[in-house]
Amino acid sequence: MGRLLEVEDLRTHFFTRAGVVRAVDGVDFSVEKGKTLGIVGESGCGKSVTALSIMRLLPTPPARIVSGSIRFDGRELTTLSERELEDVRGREVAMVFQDPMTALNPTLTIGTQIIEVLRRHLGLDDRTARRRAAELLDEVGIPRARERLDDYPHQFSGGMRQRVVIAIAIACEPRLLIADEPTTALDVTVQAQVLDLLDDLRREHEMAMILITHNMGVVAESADDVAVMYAGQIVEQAPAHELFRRPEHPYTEALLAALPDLDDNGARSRRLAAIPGRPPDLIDPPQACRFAARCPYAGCGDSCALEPPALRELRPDHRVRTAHPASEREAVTA
Amino acid sequence: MAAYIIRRVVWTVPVVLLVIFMTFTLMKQIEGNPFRKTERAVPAAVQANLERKFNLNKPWYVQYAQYVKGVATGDLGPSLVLRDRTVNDIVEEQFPRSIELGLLAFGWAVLLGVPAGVLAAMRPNSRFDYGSMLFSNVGFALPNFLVATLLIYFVSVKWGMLPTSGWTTWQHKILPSFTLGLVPMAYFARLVRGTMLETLQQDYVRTAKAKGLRRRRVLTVHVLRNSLIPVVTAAAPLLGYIITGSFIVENIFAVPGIGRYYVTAVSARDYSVVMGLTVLLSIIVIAANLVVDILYGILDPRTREART
Amino acid sequence: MSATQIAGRVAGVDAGAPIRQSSLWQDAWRRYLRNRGAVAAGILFLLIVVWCIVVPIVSPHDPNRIEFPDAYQGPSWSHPFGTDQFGRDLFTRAALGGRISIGIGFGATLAILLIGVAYGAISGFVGGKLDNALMRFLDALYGLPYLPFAILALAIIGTVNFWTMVVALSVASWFITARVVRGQIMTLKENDYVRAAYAVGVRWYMILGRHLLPNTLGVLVITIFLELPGVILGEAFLSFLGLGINPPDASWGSMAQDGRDAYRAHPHIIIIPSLAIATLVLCANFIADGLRDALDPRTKET
Amino acid sequence: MTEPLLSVTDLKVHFPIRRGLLLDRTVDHVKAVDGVSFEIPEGQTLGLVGESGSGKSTTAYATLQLVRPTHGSVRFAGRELTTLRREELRRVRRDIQIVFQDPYASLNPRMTVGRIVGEPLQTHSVGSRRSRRAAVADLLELVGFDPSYTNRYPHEFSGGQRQRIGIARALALNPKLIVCDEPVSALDVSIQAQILNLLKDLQRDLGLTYLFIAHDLAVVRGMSDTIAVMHDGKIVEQGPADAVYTSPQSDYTRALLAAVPVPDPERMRARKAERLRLRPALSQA
Amino acid sequence: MRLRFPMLIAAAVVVAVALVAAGCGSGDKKGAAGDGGAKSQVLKMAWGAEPPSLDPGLATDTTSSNVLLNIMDPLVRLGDDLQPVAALAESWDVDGKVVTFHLRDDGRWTNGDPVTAQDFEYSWKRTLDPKLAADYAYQLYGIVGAEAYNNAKPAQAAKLRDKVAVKALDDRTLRVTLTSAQPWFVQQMAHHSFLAVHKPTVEKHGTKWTEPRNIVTNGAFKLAGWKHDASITLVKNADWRNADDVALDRVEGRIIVDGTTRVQAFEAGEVDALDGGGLPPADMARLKQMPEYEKYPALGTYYYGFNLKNIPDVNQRRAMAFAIDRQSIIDNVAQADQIPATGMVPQGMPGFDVIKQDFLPTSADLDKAKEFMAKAEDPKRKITLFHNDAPGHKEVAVAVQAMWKDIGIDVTIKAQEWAQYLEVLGPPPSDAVYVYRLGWIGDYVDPMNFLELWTSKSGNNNTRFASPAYDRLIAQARDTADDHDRYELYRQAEAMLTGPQGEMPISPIYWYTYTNLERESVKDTFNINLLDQFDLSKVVIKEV
Repeated sequence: MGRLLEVEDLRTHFFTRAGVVRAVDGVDFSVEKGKTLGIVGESGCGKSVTALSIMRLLPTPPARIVSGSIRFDGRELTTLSERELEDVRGREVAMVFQDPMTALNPTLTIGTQIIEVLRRHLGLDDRTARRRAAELLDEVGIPRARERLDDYPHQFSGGMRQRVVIAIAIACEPRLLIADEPTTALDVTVQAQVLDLLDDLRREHEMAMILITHNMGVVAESADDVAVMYAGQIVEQAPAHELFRRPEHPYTEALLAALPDLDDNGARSRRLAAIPGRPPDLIDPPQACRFAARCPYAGCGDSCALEPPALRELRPDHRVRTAHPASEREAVTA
Repeated sequence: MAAYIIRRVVWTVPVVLLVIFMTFTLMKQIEGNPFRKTERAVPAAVQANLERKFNLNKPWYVQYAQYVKGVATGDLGPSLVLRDRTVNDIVEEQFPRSIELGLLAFGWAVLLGVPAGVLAAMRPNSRFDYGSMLFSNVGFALPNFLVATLLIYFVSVKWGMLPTSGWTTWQHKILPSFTLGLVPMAYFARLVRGTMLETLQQDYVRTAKAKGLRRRRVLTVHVLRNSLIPVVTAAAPLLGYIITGSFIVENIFAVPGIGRYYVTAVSARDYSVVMGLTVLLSIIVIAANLVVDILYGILDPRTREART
Repeated sequence: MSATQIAGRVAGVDAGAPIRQSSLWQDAWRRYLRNRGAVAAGILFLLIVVWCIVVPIVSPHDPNRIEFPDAYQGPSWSHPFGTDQFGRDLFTRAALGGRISIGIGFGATLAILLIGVAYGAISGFVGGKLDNALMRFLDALYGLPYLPFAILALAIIGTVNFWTMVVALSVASWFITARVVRGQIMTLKENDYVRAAYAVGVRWYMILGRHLLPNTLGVLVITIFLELPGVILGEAFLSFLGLGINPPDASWGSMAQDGRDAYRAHPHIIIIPSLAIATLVLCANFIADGLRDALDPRTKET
Repeated sequence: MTEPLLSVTDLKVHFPIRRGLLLDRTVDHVKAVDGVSFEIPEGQTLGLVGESGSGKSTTAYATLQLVRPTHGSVRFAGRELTTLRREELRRVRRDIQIVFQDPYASLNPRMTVGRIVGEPLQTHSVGSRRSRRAAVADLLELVGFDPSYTNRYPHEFSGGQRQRIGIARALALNPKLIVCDEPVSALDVSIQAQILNLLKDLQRDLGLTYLFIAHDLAVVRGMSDTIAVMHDGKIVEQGPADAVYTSPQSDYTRALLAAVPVPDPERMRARKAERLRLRPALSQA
Repeated sequence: MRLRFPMLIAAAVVVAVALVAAGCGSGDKKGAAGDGGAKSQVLKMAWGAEPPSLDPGLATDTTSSNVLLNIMDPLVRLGDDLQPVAALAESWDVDGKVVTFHLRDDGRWTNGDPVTAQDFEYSWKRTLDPKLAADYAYQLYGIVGAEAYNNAKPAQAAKLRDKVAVKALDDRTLRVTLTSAQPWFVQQMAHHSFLAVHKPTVEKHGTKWTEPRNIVTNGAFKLAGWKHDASITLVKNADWRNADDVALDRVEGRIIVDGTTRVQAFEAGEVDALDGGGLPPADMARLKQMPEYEKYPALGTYYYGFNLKNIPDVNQRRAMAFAIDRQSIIDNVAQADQIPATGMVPQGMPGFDVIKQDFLPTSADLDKAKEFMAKAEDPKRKITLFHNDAPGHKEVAVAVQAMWKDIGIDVTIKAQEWAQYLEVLGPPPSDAVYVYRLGWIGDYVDPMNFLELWTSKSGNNNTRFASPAYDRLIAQARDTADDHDRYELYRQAEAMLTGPQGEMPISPIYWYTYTNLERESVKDTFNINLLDQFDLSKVVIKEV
């Protein structure tokens, strides 16, 4: 099994008048062929910026990739010209965005919006492209696909629109699909259907997928591997079952603990384990561990309050960026 | 959509009646005798004859009713000052020239203003951006009587490139239409730049880029098309501006259009001409608004259903 | 037990300190200051206003004194802008004209705002059938060219002076402002803080005065500078048509009119007031743009 | 048995669809809320869940009389609210308050925190200006702020902090009932837990009654004594919280529950199977 | 892609340049045609206004009048000395109040019909018809029965029509009976109101008979084209009685209202002559230096009138009249070589030498003015000066304002647009008016036209000056056929206005001149007479 995408020490900064916002500040991960990597984190942690950096879709200025490399199937994406990138986008790597209400051009029929990508990358003629577009709509589960090609986005419900966006994304059978909060704007029942659809499509087309979300449940449902981001960095990365069963980073633990449990019978009488404080300011992040201020284990004079902990591999495939991983803590306290 | 159009068209009737009534009332408030044009006093007999001839001796409501009836049958009445002509004559002969002038001015605005706005938006904060915005701001700010005067002096009198005034050949039409077009040109440039910058931020533009579409297609199909919708919306009020705002331009360039009649007719107390032109302008502006609404519906499908 | 009687915090949760510290106006001001063009325009605008106020007071020249021997002088040290056909100092007269042009400009703009805000606020706030009727009426007037109406208004009033010019220029120009305010009020009405105020039992006029109108302030400030150019140019056009204010007072428009016929021999007489108008309008445009960028919450800080 | 603090019976809110060729006439209605009944005993929480467009928020507004219901009765502390005149309603409003979803739109950006929290007191002329100022300080302290922040403006605060300000405002008049309309759905998980805890603490200490509206089923469960599930303007299932979650009666509730992703890959697998089984029910609903 | 939009702009620029270049080429051609046009005998001229009507009965303004007098043949034209010269009438007899015109036999309408005395009878009665409601019907009021008919109720109109004392005795004899002697009546025939219209044409086409496609005329030129507000084209009428003496083949007239634009068109070589409608005063200093500049004396007086109710003291009025520096106003403000006016009757008027007063100074006499001011009882020191907002008046007002300041009078200037202005002036004038400005251009060549304004019943007397003695003088003059006797009466009347003992209800400022721009090629033959008329049949385009 080969690595389709390798991201190394990616740093994307925003150069604003207020200062340099280190939105993504040293991110490493890789995606294997046909697998799903879930990137999870709270708002402002840099997960979307990471995705847009891979696609090189961030507005420059103010954003700039200051260092790091993004290799897709051996090709370095960070140095490609805009024209070369245009051949990668939509063809090799495709993207699904968060808000299906705004991701489609309101003044063009969805047929046009699917056909244009087919014609662009596959060079299909109009008729073939139209037939293929209908097939795609059918594939993502839109009934009466052929007739609906001439409809405008506003004539679709939110869930249906997200299916259209997905149809566009998979139109050229890309090898990597980046889904940036694809279900956040959707109702929970629709979310389930869209996630199932993405999963089916990934399997069918043997795509790899990066699933970006703030919802732990969504990652748990769909991802093979999970990376937890905090303040522009990956703080923990592991296979999904491993991460949820044995979270190591205090932040991951706290996040899971703060979630109300759907199946908890005594929940009414219990308080949730809230995480005190707020994430740090990314213009001037602390020198030390970025979670230290909120971390219950960071003691005074502790090394992690002074220098940043490195991302280290605790177990095979389980990496964590903290001085106090759960397994080591238990050993000490127990 | 069809129902919406019918509804709007039918609604113009009370609106036009209102405009007629307002203008009628306003005109009645103005002091002055339309029949005294020179120092020479008008003898009472002559005055009485004139008032009888033009029905000014009747009560105001009779005059109003007659006028409305006239408008309904397409008769805007006789001019009180230009004795050989009716308001219909004036409109039929002069109005097309004003429309032509207005459309040419609009043409300049679109031809130069829109590309300037587009280019400025594509390279925001570049020198070109600053330059074109400065140019359009200056074009907006300079009073057009100065522009007209300077253009005539340099282009016509000094360099002899174009005729000074008049409206016969296409050469005559360049300077007046350009002068009149400056303000809408500036307006378009600024508007297009603004909407385009906004459109560039839209999610669907990012989607289009993520699809790997060529930059050209992203800009023309996704950005420009959507950016131009507000331009269409702005066109209707501009039309009103262009047609009436033209009276200084028409005067300076001796364009035999209708704009300058408005001013002269008000000062000459030529009631029927003022009313006729006001009614006409209202209808045009209302019609232009309607056309823009329909165009808007065509360009932006979201609004279509809202208007059934 | 009353909520306020409980001393101390419930469960000891600390909500933390504010994440930033500044008022909205301070923020806007800072954003405005970053816009170099707008700042330059603002300074120039102020300079012009100061010039108009100060110069006639300190000038050695009586702006209305006729000295035919000095007629039609070009710019010089003693007359930086030259003189007009009566030998009057144009540097001083331009400042006087500026007082009137700018005065009429602001006067009419404020009148436009007053009418527009009253009309728009009532329409937007009351809503329903009244809103419908008011908006239909506005539709009738909307897009009607305002200069002809200004001319009609002047003809009806009969005399031309500062105040009648203000009336004439505002009488047909408030439609856009009314629409903008109505739109704002309609949008603001949907905000939860307005619902919250209703839920608390705040009376309608307090909701309008405390929650709705103050939030249109930003838009209104922008509107002032958007309307100002139109009004100033409108005044210039009316003056150019000979409908301006009476001599020996002058506005920039009437000075330009004086200069047009003589432009061949003495171009400075038309160019100076025209440039003054253009500069002021230009400044107002840049200021309006700057204010819009500074006050519009949609503009992200980059 | 004492009367519940709030009882809503057969509540309907219909919005007219007006259109016509020349003049508008009402051709149809959007039945946003269509016959909803529930009651909340004093000191308890009713959780109202449903997907977007199910009529949750309209129910909340109609309960508060921010939207006048088309039909039905809302009885609060023994008084019928739907027939009250404006002035009487103003007095009743002291006892019913609301906390909104969007922490950005719910606070007037031109008012200081002190004025926002103090406005209810001022409106009802509670106490002197001075005592009001003290009360505002106490309220801020109550929700976890240093009272010195009264002169700050809302935009200086984060989303979670703003939500606390909104809660302080709701508490100002010492109400009996607070309608929480999606109070945490705009917040991050870590902040969401803080707010939920605060609401729980306040209920415990002040004896508040909540109508708690949310789309997140897990959040509602942790907050509520009873649960009502809304769908298309109607309540499809209502009962004690644990009962609704452990043995849902309606297919819609079951499908809804199955759709929720949980942060545990093991449990997820079981839910997926359930989800597939229930999908027909959902598309029918 | 990056190139696309710049290219669009470039394209636009290229198009614009091409347009300009093309325009340049044709502009040159035009200039050439203008210079070498001598042989072609086509006159290009600018008219100052759109003629409101080319119906002789309805026309009231100079432009219409000048077009009409070139396409129609009057009974009488005015010679250089303003004496009547035979035109369509070959002779006339004056017998007290009865005037008989004898028409030529070769007068022809452009459709071939002969021009007859009946045409005149019809036309004049038509002008007096209350239903036509002609503004200038009163020009004919000197004829017995004319005023009564014009005043008639519809029921009596037909009866009164027959009582109008104008009668075609045969095809070529027209007899008119006047209400009084009116020695100027024959000269009055040169006014356009007395032109004949072609009855069948008028009756067939109604108000549209003046359109070029309908009109039938009888003058030296035919109306070949009239694009409203744009152009008027006249072509030589080859069938006219005197056609052999007419040099011009065509007159291509453009209507240019704005004075500066007119001058620009002239300077750009687009027109060869202006119509004397006035050059922009502010530009006069420059225009006067041009070789094409030409000026003509006019029968017209520019004056300031006093509202006697507001300025009742004659000494104050005298002071004000003395303080006005007429020469300075002419030199520095009006600038068109006008003549300082010391009386109401303008220089150039027959009898001027008898009538003229030289009490008023041509330059300011401040000492005298202050003397008068000192004698004034309760002088008004804050006064309002009204003027209408046409070009030039404001400047005069500003100058006078400064001059009166020297004798301690503060003047507020009020400008009003014309229609309103006339309402304010009355008569009687509004109480707001202290001083107003007006001008008077003669309709016919007799001082009566200027002096009867100040009779107490005159509709043009806006001063509240009312003197029975003055009224008697004017009435007497009206019946005095002998020129010398009449001039003496006029002298007395003028003295009552502006003489040393005069009431000074007005302060004349200057007597008008007509200024014009004419190319060298027509400068000798294009002439404007005292009544602002020009005769195109005399114009010849020479080579220069």
